[in-house]
Amino acid sequence: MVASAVFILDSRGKALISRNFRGDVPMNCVGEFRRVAIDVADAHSVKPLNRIEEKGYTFVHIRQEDVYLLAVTRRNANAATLIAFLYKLVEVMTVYFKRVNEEAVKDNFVIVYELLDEMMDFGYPQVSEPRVLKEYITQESHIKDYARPPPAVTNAVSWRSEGIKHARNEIFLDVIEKLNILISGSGNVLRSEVHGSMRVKSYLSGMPTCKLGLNDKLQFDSTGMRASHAVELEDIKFHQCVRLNEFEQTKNILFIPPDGEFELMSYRLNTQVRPIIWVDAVIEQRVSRVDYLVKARTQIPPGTVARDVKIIVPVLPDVSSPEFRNKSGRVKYNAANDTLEWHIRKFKADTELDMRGWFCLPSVGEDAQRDASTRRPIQVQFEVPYYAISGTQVRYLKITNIDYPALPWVRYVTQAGDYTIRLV
Amino acid sequence: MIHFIILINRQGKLRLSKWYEPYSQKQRAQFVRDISHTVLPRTSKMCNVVELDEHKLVYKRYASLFFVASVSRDDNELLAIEMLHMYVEALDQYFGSVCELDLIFNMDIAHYVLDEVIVAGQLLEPNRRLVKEAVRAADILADPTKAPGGTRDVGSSAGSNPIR
Amino acid sequence: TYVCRSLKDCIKAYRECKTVEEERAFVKKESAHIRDLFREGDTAFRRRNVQKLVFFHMNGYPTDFGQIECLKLAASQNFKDKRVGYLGLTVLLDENQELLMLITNALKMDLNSNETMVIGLALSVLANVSSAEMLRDLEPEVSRLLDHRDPYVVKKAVLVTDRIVRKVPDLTEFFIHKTAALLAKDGHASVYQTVCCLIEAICLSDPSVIPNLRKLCSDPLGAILMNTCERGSGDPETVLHGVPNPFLISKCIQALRILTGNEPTAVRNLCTLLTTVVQLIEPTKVAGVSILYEVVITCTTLDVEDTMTQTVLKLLGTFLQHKDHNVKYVALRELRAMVAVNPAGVKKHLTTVVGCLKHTDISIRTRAVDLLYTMADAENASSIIQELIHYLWNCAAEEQPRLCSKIAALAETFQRELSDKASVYIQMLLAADVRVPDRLVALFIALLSVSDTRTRVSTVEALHAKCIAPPLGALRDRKPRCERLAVSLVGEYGNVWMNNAKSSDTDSLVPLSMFSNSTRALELGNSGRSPDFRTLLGQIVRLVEASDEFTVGTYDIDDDWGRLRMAELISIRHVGLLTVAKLIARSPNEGAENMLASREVLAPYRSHPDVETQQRACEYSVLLTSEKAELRAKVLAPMPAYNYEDRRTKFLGDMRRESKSMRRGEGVLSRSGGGVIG
Amino acid sequence: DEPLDEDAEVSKEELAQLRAQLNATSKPERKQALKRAVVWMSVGRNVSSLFPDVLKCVQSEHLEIKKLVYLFVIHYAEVQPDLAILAINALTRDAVAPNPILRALALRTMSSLRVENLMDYICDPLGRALRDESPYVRKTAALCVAKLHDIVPALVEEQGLLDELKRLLDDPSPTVVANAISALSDVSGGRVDFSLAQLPRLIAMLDQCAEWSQITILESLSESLHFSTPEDAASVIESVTSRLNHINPGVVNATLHLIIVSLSAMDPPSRHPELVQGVLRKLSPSLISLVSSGGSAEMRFVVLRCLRCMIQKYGPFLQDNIKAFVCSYNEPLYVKVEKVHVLVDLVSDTSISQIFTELRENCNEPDMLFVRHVVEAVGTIGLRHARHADRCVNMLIDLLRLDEPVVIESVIMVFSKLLRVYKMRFEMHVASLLRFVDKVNTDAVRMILVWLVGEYCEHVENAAQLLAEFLADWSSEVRSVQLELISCGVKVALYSGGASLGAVRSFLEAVASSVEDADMRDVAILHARLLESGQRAHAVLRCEKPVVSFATGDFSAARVESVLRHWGSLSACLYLNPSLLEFEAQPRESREAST
Repeated sequence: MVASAVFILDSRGKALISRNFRGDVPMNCVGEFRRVAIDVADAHSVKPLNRIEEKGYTFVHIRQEDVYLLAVTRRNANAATLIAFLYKLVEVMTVYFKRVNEEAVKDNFVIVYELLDEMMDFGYPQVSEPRVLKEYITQESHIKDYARPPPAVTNAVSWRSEGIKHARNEIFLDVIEKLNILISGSGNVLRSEVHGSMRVKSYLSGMPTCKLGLNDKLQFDSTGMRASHAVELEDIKFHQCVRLNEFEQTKNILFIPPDGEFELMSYRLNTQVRPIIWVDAVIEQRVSRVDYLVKARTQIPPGTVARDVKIIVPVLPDVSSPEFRNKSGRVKYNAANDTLEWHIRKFKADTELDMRGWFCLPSVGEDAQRDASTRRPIQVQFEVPYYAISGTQVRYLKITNIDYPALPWVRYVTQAGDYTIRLV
Repeated sequence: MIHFIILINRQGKLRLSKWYEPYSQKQRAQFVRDISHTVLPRTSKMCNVVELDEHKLVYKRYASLFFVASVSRDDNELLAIEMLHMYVEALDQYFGSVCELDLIFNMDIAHYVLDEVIVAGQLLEPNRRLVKEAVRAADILADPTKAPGGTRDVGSSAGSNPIR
Repeated sequence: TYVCRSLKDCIKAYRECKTVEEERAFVKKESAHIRDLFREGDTAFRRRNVQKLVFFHMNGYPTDFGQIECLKLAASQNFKDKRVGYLGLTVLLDENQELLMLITNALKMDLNSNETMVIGLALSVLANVSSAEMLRDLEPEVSRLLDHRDPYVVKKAVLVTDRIVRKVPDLTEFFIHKTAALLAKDGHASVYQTVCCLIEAICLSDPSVIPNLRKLCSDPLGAILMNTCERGSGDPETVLHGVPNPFLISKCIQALRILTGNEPTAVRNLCTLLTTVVQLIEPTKVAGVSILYEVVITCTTLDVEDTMTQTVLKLLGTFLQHKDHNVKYVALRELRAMVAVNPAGVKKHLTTVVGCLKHTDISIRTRAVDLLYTMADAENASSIIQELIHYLWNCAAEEQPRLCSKIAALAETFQRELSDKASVYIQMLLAADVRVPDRLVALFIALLSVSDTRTRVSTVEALHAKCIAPPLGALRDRKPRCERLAVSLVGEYGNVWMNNAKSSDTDSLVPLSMFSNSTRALELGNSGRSPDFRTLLGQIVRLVEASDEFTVGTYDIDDDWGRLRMAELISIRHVGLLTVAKLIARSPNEGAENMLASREVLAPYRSHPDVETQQRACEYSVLLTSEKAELRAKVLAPMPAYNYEDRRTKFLGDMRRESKSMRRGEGVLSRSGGGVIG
Repeated sequence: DEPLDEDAEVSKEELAQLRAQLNATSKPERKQALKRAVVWMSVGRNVSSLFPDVLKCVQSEHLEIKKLVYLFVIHYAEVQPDLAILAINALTRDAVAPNPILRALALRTMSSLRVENLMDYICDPLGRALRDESPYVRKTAALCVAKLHDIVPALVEEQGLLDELKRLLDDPSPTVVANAISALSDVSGGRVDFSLAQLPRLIAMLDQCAEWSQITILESLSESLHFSTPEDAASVIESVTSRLNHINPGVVNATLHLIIVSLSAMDPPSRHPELVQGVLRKLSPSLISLVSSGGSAEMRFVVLRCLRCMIQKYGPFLQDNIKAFVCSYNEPLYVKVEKVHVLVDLVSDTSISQIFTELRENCNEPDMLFVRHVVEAVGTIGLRHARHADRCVNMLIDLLRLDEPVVIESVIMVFSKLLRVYKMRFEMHVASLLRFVDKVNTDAVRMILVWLVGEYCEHVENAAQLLAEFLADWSSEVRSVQLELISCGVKVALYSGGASLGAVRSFLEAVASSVEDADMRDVAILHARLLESGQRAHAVLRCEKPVVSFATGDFSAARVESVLRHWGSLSACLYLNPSLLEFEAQPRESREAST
C-alpha cells in the first residue's frame, strides 16, 4: 500500500489539490491521467485503474460530483486499500464541508491540505476518524492554547474521547432498507436484494458500552430462543466501534458508540421479495408520433403509503410537443435525459394508476440512436416510511456498564435502491 | 490563404471558429482538440508558428485567448501573424477594449467583424477604421434606431480584463 | 408555460453550469424548446433561437434541426433577419451542399439589391461558403459588381472572383481584362491588394495566360509597389511599425513574382524593383522582415542573378541572428530553399543550425533538421548523420519516425560501404526502436541480404549482444523492435555466424568501425565468437516464451507506447518459431538429437490459442520430421536476396518527392537545378 | 477571479505584488498572500522565487500558517536545495516544541525535504522522537525512518535506526506498531520478518487497532507468513475471520488476502476438501457483499477481477449466488464486463439454465460494446463445457439474426475457437458465417474469415471466389490478415487448383517482392516453395492440428497463483506481473543516456 501522490482534480482534469507524498512522480503526471481518463470519447466507462507503462506509474481514481480524487503510485500498491482510502477521504471531507465538489474544495483548500497531512504520511493512511480529526483540525487555531493530539488518535478506542457530557442521554436508531430489484421484459424478477443500514445518532455521556439485540436468526440461535419472526441476515458489516471478536464468538453486538452521527452496521439479504411498485409500459412507435401507456400498482401492506414515487420511462432522443393525460400525479418530459417522469406524491397500498403520453416524432431520424434509446429500462424511485421490507427489528438497546436511563428511539423506512424494469 | 481560424482560451474552450474549406463536423472537432493540445502548452518564448500533421498553424496569444489560423504551406507566416493582429485591432476598435466575455456574449459581432477583415481566407481590408465603419453601417441598417455615434450595449464586459 | 430566454440569458445559464453533464442537460432542454417553437412556426423568437443554435453548435452540440429556419431568415426582406440567417447558414451548414444550393436564389436577389450593405453581406457569404455550381450560376452578377462605384463592394467582388477562378477554372479567361482594368483605375489600396490575390489565382488556374496577363498588369503593379514603398498608400492607418502597408507591398511582390513565369527579362525587371525595395525597407522590425521575406522567396523560386542571390544570403544571415524567433524560423526555412541556389553560402551557417537542434521550440528544431538534411553533401554527410542520431536519442517520440527516414536517406545517398550503412541503421534502431518505420527495417534487411558475410555476421553479433544475450529486463527497458529484428536475423544468418566463428581465427577479422572521428561511433560486433547451437536456440525460445506473458493482459496498459511494444513482443512469437525452424533445418549436424529438440520446442505451441502461432508450429513440426528431409531442404533453404537496389531507389524517390512537395511554387514556376537530396 | 492555469507563467508584476503582501505588516494580509502562493503552487505555477519571503512567515504563532509554510517548503525544496537549508533552523526549533503536534509536524516536514545534504540535521531529532513520550510523535518518527532510508540509505544503517524500528514492534500503542511495520516493509521492499512469537500479539492487537493499522498488519502478514502445516494456516484463518465483518471494505479485502494466502498452504485443494470448502463457505457472504450494489463500483471491479482467478482455482463455489452477478443497467461498463466473465466461470449443471437466461437478456442492452462481451461469454461456455456446446452454438447462430455488426463480428470470433476445439462437430455452420463477409470491418475478425476459407475450403462452395475477392484488396489489409491470406491462398490453390493456382502464385511473388515486413516475406517465399512441391505440401499445410484447449479457464496456473498471492494489489487487478509494476530506482532517461 503506497501512494506516491494524491490529487483532487476538477471535471476537466485541472489540479485543485496536489500533495506529493514520496517525491517519485512528477506533479505534471496529471496530464497523462487527463489523456487516458478524461479526454476520451466515453469518460464514463473508464476503468478506475489506469496503467501508464511508458512512465511506470499507475493511477487509481474515483469520481465525486464534479471532481476526481486521484492516487498515483509507482509500486504494486494495494488497489483495494487505495480505493477505500479515497472514499474515506470523501467521507471525512463530507463531514467537514457537507458536500465534496469543486466549490467546496476550492473554498477550503487549506483544511484539505491539513487533512491530507494527517490522513496520509509517506503514502500510508493514518488517522481517518472524522470526529477525532475535528478535535484538532479546525479553522483559526492558535498555537498556545492549541489542543494536543487527542489520545484517541493512538488509543485502542480511537473514535471517542474521554469526558463527554450530555444533559439528556438519548440515542436514535434509523433502520434504512434499500430495495435493489431487476425485472425482465417478460416480467420475471431476475434479482432482488435488500441492503440495510443502521444509522445512529448518539448523545450519551461518559464511556457507555451498548448492547444491541436484533431479531436475527443467528442471535436467537446463540441464546437458544426460538422465534417465528426471525430474519436471516446474510452478511453484516460493523462500524469499527463494534467488538468483532465478541460478535464472532457469541453473536452479541457490543460497542462504545462514537459521539454524534455514524453508521453502526449494514446488512444484506437475498430473500425474494415482492416488487413494491409494479410498472408496465406499452410504447407504440409510428411514423411521426410515439404513444405511451404506463400502468403502476403498489404491493405494500395495507395501511402503509409509498411516498414520492417517481417512475422514469425512457423516450426517444428527438421527440417534441409532448402531451400527457393522467388522473393522479404530475408528468413531465425531461429533455435533458430523454425521459418522461411521472411523479406521484402519495401512492396508497393496493391501488393501480395509469398515465398516457403522446409525442411528435420527426419522420427522419437516426434509427440506431432511437434503437439504443428504447433499450434503456424504466427506473423507479420511492420511499415507504414505517416499514422494513426484510422484517428486521431492533429488539433492545441496553447500556451495560453505566447506570443511567437512556431511551433508544427507532425508525424504519424502505427506499428504492437500484430499481429497474427492463422494457425488452 | 487561410484554411480556418479558431479562437480558443487557455482552458481549450472554443470561442469562435470560421472554416473556409468544407470540413466535416468530426474533422473540425478533431482539429480543435489537436490544436489545443499543440498550441496551449507553448510558452511565450517559442515562435508563433507550429506544424501539426498537414497543417501549418500560425497563432498569437492575447491575454487568455489564443487566435489560431491554419495557413497554406507556402504562405508568408509573418504576414499571417499580422493578419490575426489586424483582426484583434478591429475587434478592439469596435468594442472599445475587447475582452473574452465580449466575444462570448456577442459571437455574432465577432463573426461580422471577421467577415470584414478576412474573406475566403484572404485579407480583405487592412484598415481597422474602415472595418469598424462597415460593421457599424450594417448595424444601423439592421436597427435604424441606433443613431450614428450611439454606443452599443456590449453586454456584460464591465469589470473584466481587456485581452490587450 | 415556457418563456423564451434571451440569447444573453441563455449563454449566462450555459456558463453557470458546473459540469459537462449539466451543460449537456441544459443544451438538450433548450434545444427541445427551440424544436417546439420551430414546429409551431414561431417567428417572434426565431432570430434569437438561431443565434442560440450558433452558440450551441460552436460548443459541439447537434443543431441540424435549425438549418431550414436559417434559410427562411436569409430569404427575409428584413436586414436584421437576413444577417442572422446568413450567419446561421455559414456556421450550421457544413458538408451539406444540397441545402446550400437552396440559397442561390436568395443570394441572387441580394446581389441585385440597391443597398450596399446587402450586396456586401451576400458577397461575403458567397466567398466563404459556396459550391462550384452556385458560383457558376451567379457569375454574371459578380462580374457586374466588379464595376460597382463603391470600393467596398468591389473588393469583396474581387475575392468572390478569386474563388470563382479557383473552383470553376473554365471561367478564368473572362476575367483577364477585368483584372487589368481594375489596376488601371485610380483605386483604393484594399482593392489593389485583393486584385493581387486574384492575379495569383488566375495564374495558378491557367498558366498559359501568364504572358498576356504580364503584358497588361506588370507595369501598373510595379508602379503601385514603388509608390507604396516610397510614399505609403496614402492611408496612415495602414502603417505598421513605421512600414507602409506591408500587406499591399507583399501581395504586389507575390503577384509580380508569379507573373514573371520565370522568363529572364521579366525576372531581371523584377529584380531591379526588388533591389530598391531592399534599400527602402528596414530589416529590424518584423513588419519590415515580412516584406523582405517575400524578396527572399522570390529569389529562391526564380532564376535570379548572382548579385541578387548574394543580397538575399546576407539578409538571411541577419534573419538567423534576429532576436525574434519567428524570424529565425523563417530564416531556417528559406535557407533550405537556398541550398539549391548557393550551397556554399548556406554551409557557412552549419554550426548555427546544429545549435538550433538544442532550441526549446519544436518548430525551430524541425526546421533545423530539415535544413541539415537538405544541406548534406558527400563532404559533410557523416557528421550530419551523427548529429541527427545524437538528436534522435533526445527528441520527442512523435518526431522520431520522420527523423529516422531522413537519417536513412542520408546514409543511403552518401555512405558508400554497405557496412557503414548497416552501422547507421543499428544506431538508429537502438535509439528509436518502435518508432523506426517498418519500411526502414525492411530496407535494412534488404541491405543485409546483398552485403558480404562479414557485414552480416557483425550485424547479427551486434544485435545479438544488445537484445538477445542479456537477461530480459522490465518491459519498459526492452527494445521490442530490435529484438524482433535480431530474432529474425539469427534465423536467416545464425548458421553462417556459427560456421564463420568456427572456421576463421579471430585475428583475420578486422574491426569495423564507422567513423574514426565520430563521437558516437558504434563498434560493430567483431569478436569472432558465437554461442553454440544449443545456447542460441535456448535464447530464442526464452524470448518466444516471454512473449506469451503479454497476451492475457494486453489491454490493461493504457498508453500507446506500451501497447505498441506489446504488439511487437507478441509478434516475436511468430518470428521466433520460424527462426527455430530455420536454425534446425540448416544446422550442419542434422542428427536425431536436433529433431527431438525441435519437437520439444514446438510441441507446446501446436495447441496454442493464437491461430497463426498454431499454424506455424504445426507446419514446422511436420517439416522437421525425418521423412520430410528433402522437402525441408527445399522449403527452408536460405531466402533469396532482396531487390535492394530497387527498394533503395524507390525509397529515395519517395523521400525526394516528399521534400519537393515541401517546396513552394510547384507547377507554375519551376527552377532549374536542384540539390543532391532535393 | 484567480487565474487557475497549469504551467502558466507567473508575471513579474504578480510576483512582486505577492512578495509585498507576504512582507506586509498586517497578519490577515500575510495569511491571504500565503494562501494564494500555495494555491498557485498546487496548480503548478512556479512561485519558487518567493521561498525566502514565505519562510519569514514561519515565525507566526498560528499552526495553520506554519503548516502552509512547511507545505511550500516541502514542495520547492528539491528545486531550490540551497534555500531549503534556511528552513532547517525553524524546523529544529519546532522539533523540540512542547506541543507534540508541532514536534511531529517539524519531523514530518524535515524528512520530506528530499535533499541529501540536509539529512544530517534530522538524525538527532529523529533519534529523540523514536523514544518520545507521545505515541503521536513516535508513530510519525517510525515513518520518518523509511523516508530517510529512501533518500540516504547509508545514514539509516550508520545510525542503527532499523534496530530502533524493530524495537517499536513491541510498542504499547497499536498505531505505532502498525507504522513501524509499514516503515520496515517499505525499507525492505515488501517483506517484514516476524518471529512466530510475535504472531499472537499482532493478531490480538487487531481488535484494538484503527482501520488502517488493521490493514497494515493483515497485509504484512499476508506478505510474510509461511505455514509449515495446513493446521497452522487454519488457525490463522480462524483467528482473523471476525475481521470480515468490518465496515471498511479495505479491511475486508486485507482479511480476504490473508485468508486466501493461508488457504494456499492447503494446496492442492483436493487434499483437504472439507477444510477448504469450510473456509470458502465463510468467505462467500463477504465476497458477495463486496460485489453487490452496496459497495462502490471501483471496489466491485477490483474484487471481481481477483475473484475470477479464485474461481478458476477453487471451482464454481459461488454457484448458488448467480443473482449477485446479474448486471444492473446503471453499472459502469467495466463492472458489467467482469460480472459476465464471472458468470461464465460459475457455470455448473445446476446454474447453467439461469446463466443462459441472464446472458440472453443481456444481449438486448443498448451498449453494443457490452453485448460484444456477452456474445464472447456464450462462446466461452461452449469452449469450456463440451456438454453445453450445442446449446451455445444454437444461441450464437440465433444471435446472428439480430443483424448487429458488433454481434456478428463477435459470433464469428468465438465460433472460430469452437471449431478449433470441436473440429468436425460444427463444420456445417461455416458457410452461414461466411455469408457475412461484407459486414465485417474489424481486422481481427477479417483474419478469422480468411482463416475459415482456407481451413474449410472443402466445405465452402465458393472458396475460390472468396479468395479472389480477398486477394483483390489485400494491400489495404493489416499485417495479421495479410499473413493469414498467404496460407489461406496456398490451401485453396492446392485444393481447387485451376485459376486460383496461378492467381496465388503471382500473389505470393508480389508479396515477396514488395512487402515491407521481412517475416511476411519469409512466410510468402516458404509457402511459394511449398506450392511448387505440389501435393507433397498437403501433408504440411493440412497437417493434423491438436485440439486447442480452453477448458482450464482464461488464466495460466502461474497467473492464478500470482493474483491470489497478491489479492487486491494492482498487479492482481491488471493481470500483470508484479515485477512489472515495481518501482525502479533509476528513471528511464538517465539509463538511455548511459547506453
